[in-house]
Amino acid sequence: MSTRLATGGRLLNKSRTMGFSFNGKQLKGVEGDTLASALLANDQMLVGRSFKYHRPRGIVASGGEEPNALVGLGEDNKFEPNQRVTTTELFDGLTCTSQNHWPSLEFDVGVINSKLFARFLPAGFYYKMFIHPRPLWKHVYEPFIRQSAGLGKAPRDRDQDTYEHFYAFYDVVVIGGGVAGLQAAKAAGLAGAKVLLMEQDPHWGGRAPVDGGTIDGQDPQAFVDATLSELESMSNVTLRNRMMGAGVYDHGYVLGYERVNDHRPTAKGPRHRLWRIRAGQIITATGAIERPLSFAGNDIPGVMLASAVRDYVVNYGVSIGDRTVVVTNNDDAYLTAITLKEAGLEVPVILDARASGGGALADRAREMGIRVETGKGIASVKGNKRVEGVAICAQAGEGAVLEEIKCDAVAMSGGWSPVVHLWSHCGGKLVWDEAEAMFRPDPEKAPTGDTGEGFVIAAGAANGQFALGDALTDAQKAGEAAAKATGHKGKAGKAPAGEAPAYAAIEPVWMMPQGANIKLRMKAWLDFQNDVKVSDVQLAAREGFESVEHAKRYTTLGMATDQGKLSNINGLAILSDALGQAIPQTGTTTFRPPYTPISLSSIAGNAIGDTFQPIRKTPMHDWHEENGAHWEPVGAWRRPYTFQKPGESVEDAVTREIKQTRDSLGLLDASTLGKIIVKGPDAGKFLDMLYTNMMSTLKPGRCRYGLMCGENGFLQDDGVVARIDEDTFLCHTTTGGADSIHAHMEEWLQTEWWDWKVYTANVTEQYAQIGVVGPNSRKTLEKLTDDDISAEGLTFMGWKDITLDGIPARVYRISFSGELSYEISVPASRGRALWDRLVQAGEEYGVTPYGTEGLHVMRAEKGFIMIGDETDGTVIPQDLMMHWAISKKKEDYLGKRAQEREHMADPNRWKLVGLETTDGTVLPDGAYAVADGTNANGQRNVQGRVTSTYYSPTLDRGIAMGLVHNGPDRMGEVLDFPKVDGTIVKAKIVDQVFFDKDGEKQNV
Amino acid sequence: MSNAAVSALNGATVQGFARVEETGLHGMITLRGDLASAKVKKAVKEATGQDVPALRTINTGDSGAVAWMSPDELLVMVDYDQVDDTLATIESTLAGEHFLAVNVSDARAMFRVSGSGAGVREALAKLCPVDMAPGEFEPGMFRRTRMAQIPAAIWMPDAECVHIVCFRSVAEYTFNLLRDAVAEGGEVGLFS
Amino acid sequence: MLILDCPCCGVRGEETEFHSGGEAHLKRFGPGSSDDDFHGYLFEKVNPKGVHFERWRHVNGCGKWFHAARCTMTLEVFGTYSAQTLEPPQEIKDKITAKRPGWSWREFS
Amino acid sequence: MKRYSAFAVAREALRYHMGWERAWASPEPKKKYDVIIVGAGGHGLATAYYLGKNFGITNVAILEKGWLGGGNTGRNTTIIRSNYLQDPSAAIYEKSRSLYETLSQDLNYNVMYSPRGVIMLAQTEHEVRGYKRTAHANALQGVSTEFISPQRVKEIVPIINLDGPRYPVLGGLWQARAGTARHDAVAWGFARACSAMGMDIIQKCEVTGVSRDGGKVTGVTTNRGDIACDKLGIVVAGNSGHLADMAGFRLPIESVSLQALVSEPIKPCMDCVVMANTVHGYMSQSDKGEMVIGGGTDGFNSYTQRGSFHHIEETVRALVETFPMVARLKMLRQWGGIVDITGDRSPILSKTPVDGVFINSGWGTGGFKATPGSGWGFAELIAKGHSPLCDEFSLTRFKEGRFIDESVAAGVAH
Repeated sequence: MSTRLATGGRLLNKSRTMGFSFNGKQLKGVEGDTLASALLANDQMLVGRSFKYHRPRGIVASGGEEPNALVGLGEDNKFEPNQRVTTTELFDGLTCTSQNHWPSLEFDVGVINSKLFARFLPAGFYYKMFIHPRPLWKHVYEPFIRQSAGLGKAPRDRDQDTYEHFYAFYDVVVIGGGVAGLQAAKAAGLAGAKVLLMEQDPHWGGRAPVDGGTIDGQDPQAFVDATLSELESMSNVTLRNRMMGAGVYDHGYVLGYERVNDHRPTAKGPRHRLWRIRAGQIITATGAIERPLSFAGNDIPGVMLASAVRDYVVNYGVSIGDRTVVVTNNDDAYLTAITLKEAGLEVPVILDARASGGGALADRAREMGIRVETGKGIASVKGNKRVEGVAICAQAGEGAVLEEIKCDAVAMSGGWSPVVHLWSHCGGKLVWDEAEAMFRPDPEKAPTGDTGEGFVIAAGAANGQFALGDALTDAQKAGEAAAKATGHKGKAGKAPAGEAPAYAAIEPVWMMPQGANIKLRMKAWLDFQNDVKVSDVQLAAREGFESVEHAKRYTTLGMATDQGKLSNINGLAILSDALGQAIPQTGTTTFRPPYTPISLSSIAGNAIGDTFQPIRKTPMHDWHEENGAHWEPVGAWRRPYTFQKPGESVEDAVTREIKQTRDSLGLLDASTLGKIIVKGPDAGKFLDMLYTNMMSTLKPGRCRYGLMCGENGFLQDDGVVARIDEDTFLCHTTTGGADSIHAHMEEWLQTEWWDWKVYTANVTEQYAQIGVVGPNSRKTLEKLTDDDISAEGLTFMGWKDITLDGIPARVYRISFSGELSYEISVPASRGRALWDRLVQAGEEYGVTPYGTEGLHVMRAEKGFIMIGDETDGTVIPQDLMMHWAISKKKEDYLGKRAQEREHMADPNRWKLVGLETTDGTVLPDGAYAVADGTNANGQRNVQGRVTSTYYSPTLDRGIAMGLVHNGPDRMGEVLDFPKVDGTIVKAKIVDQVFFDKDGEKQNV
Repeated sequence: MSNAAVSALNGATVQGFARVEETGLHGMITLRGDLASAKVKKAVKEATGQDVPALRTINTGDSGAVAWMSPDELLVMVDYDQVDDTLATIESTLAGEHFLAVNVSDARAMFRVSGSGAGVREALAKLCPVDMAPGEFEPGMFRRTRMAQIPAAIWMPDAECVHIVCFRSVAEYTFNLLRDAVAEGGEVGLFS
Repeated sequence: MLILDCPCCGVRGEETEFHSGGEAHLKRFGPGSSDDDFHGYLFEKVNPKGVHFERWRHVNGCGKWFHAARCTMTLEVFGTYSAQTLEPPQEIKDKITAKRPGWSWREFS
Repeated sequence: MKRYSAFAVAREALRYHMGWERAWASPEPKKKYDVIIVGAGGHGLATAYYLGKNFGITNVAILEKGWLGGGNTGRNTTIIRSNYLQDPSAAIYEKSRSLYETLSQDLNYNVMYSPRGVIMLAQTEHEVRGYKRTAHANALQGVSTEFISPQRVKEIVPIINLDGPRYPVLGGLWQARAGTARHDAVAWGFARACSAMGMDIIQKCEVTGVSRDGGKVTGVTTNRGDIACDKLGIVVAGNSGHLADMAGFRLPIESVSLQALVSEPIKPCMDCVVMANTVHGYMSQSDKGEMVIGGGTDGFNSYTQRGSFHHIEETVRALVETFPMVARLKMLRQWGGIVDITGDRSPILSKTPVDGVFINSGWGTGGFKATPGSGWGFAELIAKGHSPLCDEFSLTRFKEGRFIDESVAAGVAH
């Protein structure tokens, strides 16, 4: 059983115990524990179930590479599925539950997948089964598969924690706070570079303090402490722990995932902070990960990476078992045996697959009285939910059992793989190192940045430099190179001397024993979480899934939450062997960010709730809010759709607003309309190119409605242009168009007609704009001003600067409703004041503020088009019968050439008409008019469609506009508009102006 | 019922590890023209008492400030009730030139984040992709950039304070961003 | 996540300050031009694998348009320059030649 | 070809699965083929499959520079729907969807077509009108969709947040028979079937040139020698411009990087696909339990299969707002693929200026759903010179101003 030792635990503060619960069981750990070490200290080795076969799963690793030990952490709005116990710091009151089993962790029904059906469920079985009968896939098979897959429970509540981003800029970013990272940061810092050193764990120093050796004659911990304090004293160096280098992106962009409060969930401040760092050079000192060995039963709880076994003893004072069999193909695992022995634990045997055996450490082990068997391996592991023993065999053979040894733990080491993820994210290439049996970064093929030069340097074990001394020298070199590359040439000092026992050469062992028969291969796990075994990869190869990507996708090897940190190399070695080709020929799958999973919340940052997206508000927004506004999002703006009175339906409110406006007086907040000043000697010429009609002839003091097209010919925007003086125009755009049209103008001025003398300014928000509309609009305004705005004093399509109750205002006499109407423009900061004044002044006329829907209906009653309704990006002004707004005199305007193209010049296009249902009802939104027959694809032919359709309170009937094939030539014809349910609505083609055809209402 | 001018948030404030306040109405004029021309220099001088600022800088004084917006654009800042006179001055000085001067006082909202130098730098570094480190961003500089999801301009009148100008319609969004950025417990401890 | 140097205001900004405007050095064809010329102007893209010339606007900054010479395979930026020109500056063309000998893009090389 | 079935699996199990044959052969290229398809992605393989199945043309080679299905086929978010507005789009996507219904049986390969339904959320009045218009169009196009109420949306997607502070959900366009499929399986299933018909799938074979005699294609040069053909079909999303360049014509196409991401797997919590176009996010849950999330495209041309991080941020932001429960999930993996964007964002299935060369490209961000339909139509185009499914998607439409613009309904993303 695993337990807490009396001695050891360099990272612990044993004086502070912490209570936590696992599956409801109350347990105790101490400060400094990870959840993993605390669970092991309580003999909780079994922590989960595998993905496919629901096999019992125990902790195999001590870091971010852990594939098995995932739990549901916390409760309610703090619940987080798939939390890795090896990287979860223990805190007082932590609660967690194991995953992917039913009814319980100890007894999981799903395990029958393994017991009975495992051999019937090889890699890719689901591609070959469940094909017939067809409906069963969706309704029976898939639900079953989905239910048994999926690991952690889905959270239910909204996250209550906060998150944020942070932008930082450094010459050199060092990722990994082991001795190599520390040395690299020191070198770069001394040379004068601005350095950030980040470490994902709470503590610094990485493996060195566990693995031993000496640095400049001292214990590695001493070097770590000394270097840390030195770095802390350097003003140009920033140290950050609990921060993982999550991803490396183009042009030196690095994501730093800082887990600010995961270890103290009640503290103030953000839970995670996502650093978006721009680095001149990046040093990946991310260390290496130990590989498992592939022998039968290597997935049984109690089988663990040798280095992890060592970590738990040294860092956390936890023993995995009393009797630990060590199995290896390299010298490193001997350290584990020695450490265990020194801790007073039994190591019945070290199985060294190498015939030649190990080096200095092996001798040391023997001296300590540990039995060492060379050329031997494990045929199979005994036990089910916990290791009970191992059967030994010759590595060279097929697995004939030589001896069985009782043990409760197995420490395995298949060699080490440099952590090359961050090197590879942005295109760094790898080389296969035959001697060390590993892929390591190819220094010739580093990822390149905006200058075309490499911007990532791997250092230490991450660069394949495993020996302590080599790692430190390599790190020094990396630090100097990074500093130099960022223009810092100061003295970088020199690397300290690292001393550690020399290792004998590793011998690659991809399968144990080498000739393992199929029964053993079907029990030799590669991917512990996804249940991918040696036999599965071999099957994939046999079936022609020869590309490493095919094999990965077919078997799901490396697609689990650990992204194959333990399984990938073993898997592609097995694949290469099956294909009879060298490993580098097979190559690796692509490494993608993040290095280990990061919370979606940290990516969203603080863009949540009222900071999710900006909401633009007009100066009158609060009044609308207080007066029953039913809001409609328009672009980033909020505009009142209508103002509901208590007990009033939305439809009734709209009807009331329209009636009241047409009968007497309405107010519209038109502040969101775009307002762009265009000034200069060439302003007229410029606007003539922008608009389809002639603007240069407009007289100062007058307004003109205009249309704008893109180079594609399609109608883009419309609005009223006012000429302020000889060389100044004010262009009104649609609400949505304000920014895009201003950008459109600047684009043409800057990139095509840069010699034209024109300046523009977007003054949309400088003004609050209020539409005063209806028969009593003039009377109302006259109460507030002495200026002459009479029929003669301010004629239709004219504008004038006046004073309204002391507020300087510009009045445009224009109408989008057909009523006598004025648009008043005042400084935004006076908008609310004027609005209040108008509401007050209009009281005697029963003034009614109205919203966007009233606006839309009234313009439709008058047959005015609306950008976005009558237009949809495929409509040209000619379709809308607006030839009057297309200048014949002009040689050119944006879109003119496009409109000459065959299809657009075709006389037989769908054109704008009015539509009246024969029974007075309202035509459904977006309905199409059908024609006889079907097209080549069997689709019903159509001859038109509804573009706007409303109930008209003024006419008390449905009115609509639409685009109909040759519509204007077919007045009076009745068309069929099928509803979605197939029933037909009949509508007659009529003139699009439904109300006050002669425009008498505004002509007063 | 007064009809006095009101700024977007009417001087709202919030206190975290730094203080955020909307600073009310300010006179602002967008001036576009040939920044190298003697007449523009003269106009700016007469309007604000300042010289035309160098690339991405701001010149400040008692009678006004002027910031470099783009190669052909300046932002002239004076007291809110001064703006019409200032505009008139500019118009008359530049009479006959090709230029554009327009009052944008009401189209903008202005914020002030103050506290420790480290605090205000950190708050802004949470929102803008700009190096806010001492030495990289200093008083006198003027930077237009992205603040979360909106465009904004920032500068430091002194080492303990940052000013932010954004569009009036998004004043509330900006305020909320800054509220979150200065929330207690969010100190990064980088620039201190 | 690109970094670009805005030649108009000197900011070395990250991509999110900028807006990409597609292919640069387009020659506008208006009324009277042939269908092929107009089609080429509006639709046919070089879309090269390698050296590319494109338009950018410093939208969250000085608001100016400029041109960039960039490699679409490596995202290397050879240089940025004024939008008020009909062809890339010689020094940028030389720089590209040094790094991508034999390059050509439309009529430029 | 040995048939796949539960019985076959059981039979093989007793032999420890040693008896399975190769899913597809890997032959050496012949000197000449009737038709060469460049690109062994889903569309290319489907084209070959229907050339054989519908027109008996089996002397076909499919050339792939990498590994089959390794392009966008293996990188997309596996959404299948046909609720398109414009007739030509609705026709080819619905043809495709209907082929998916029976594809597992046709190919004797379980592609896991899961008609779990797709909702496109309407979050503005403009979107409401746009989707109602689409529903009307679909009814006449034989595509079964309906516009549903917010309450109905909530019933179908319990985890959705109907009234986010920013955009309320005003309804949705619901296509019940839309859904997802296993993307790799689609490529593998077609490949296995093509191989069984005697077609040559040649991987790691990169086309380096297109040989012509006057205006007519005669073959291709590759890193594995010259191969002659009568007809050449180019189906190389992400490299279309490059191949067209070799063949001597230019396309109205720009190549950009499109990103996607998946979360860690969780137990089933969402049994349909939701697309929220106003806030730019869409999400579904894979059979493995991962939340599959589609991101945005870069604004600039790129041939790197990476993208800029702020698009991931924008998408995740939208989904955390729309589905608050995902907040504490973690991003497991993000990736990018290169997509071809045309002048009207609709595909090109067309003859080309070079006699005998046909191009299938420009699927933008929405190609996977079209895989079988695209193959069906493109095969007909190659075999007969025209196809009702393809005719509207001709290269010449841009010159004529005859756009097929889908964004008009409500800025619908694919």
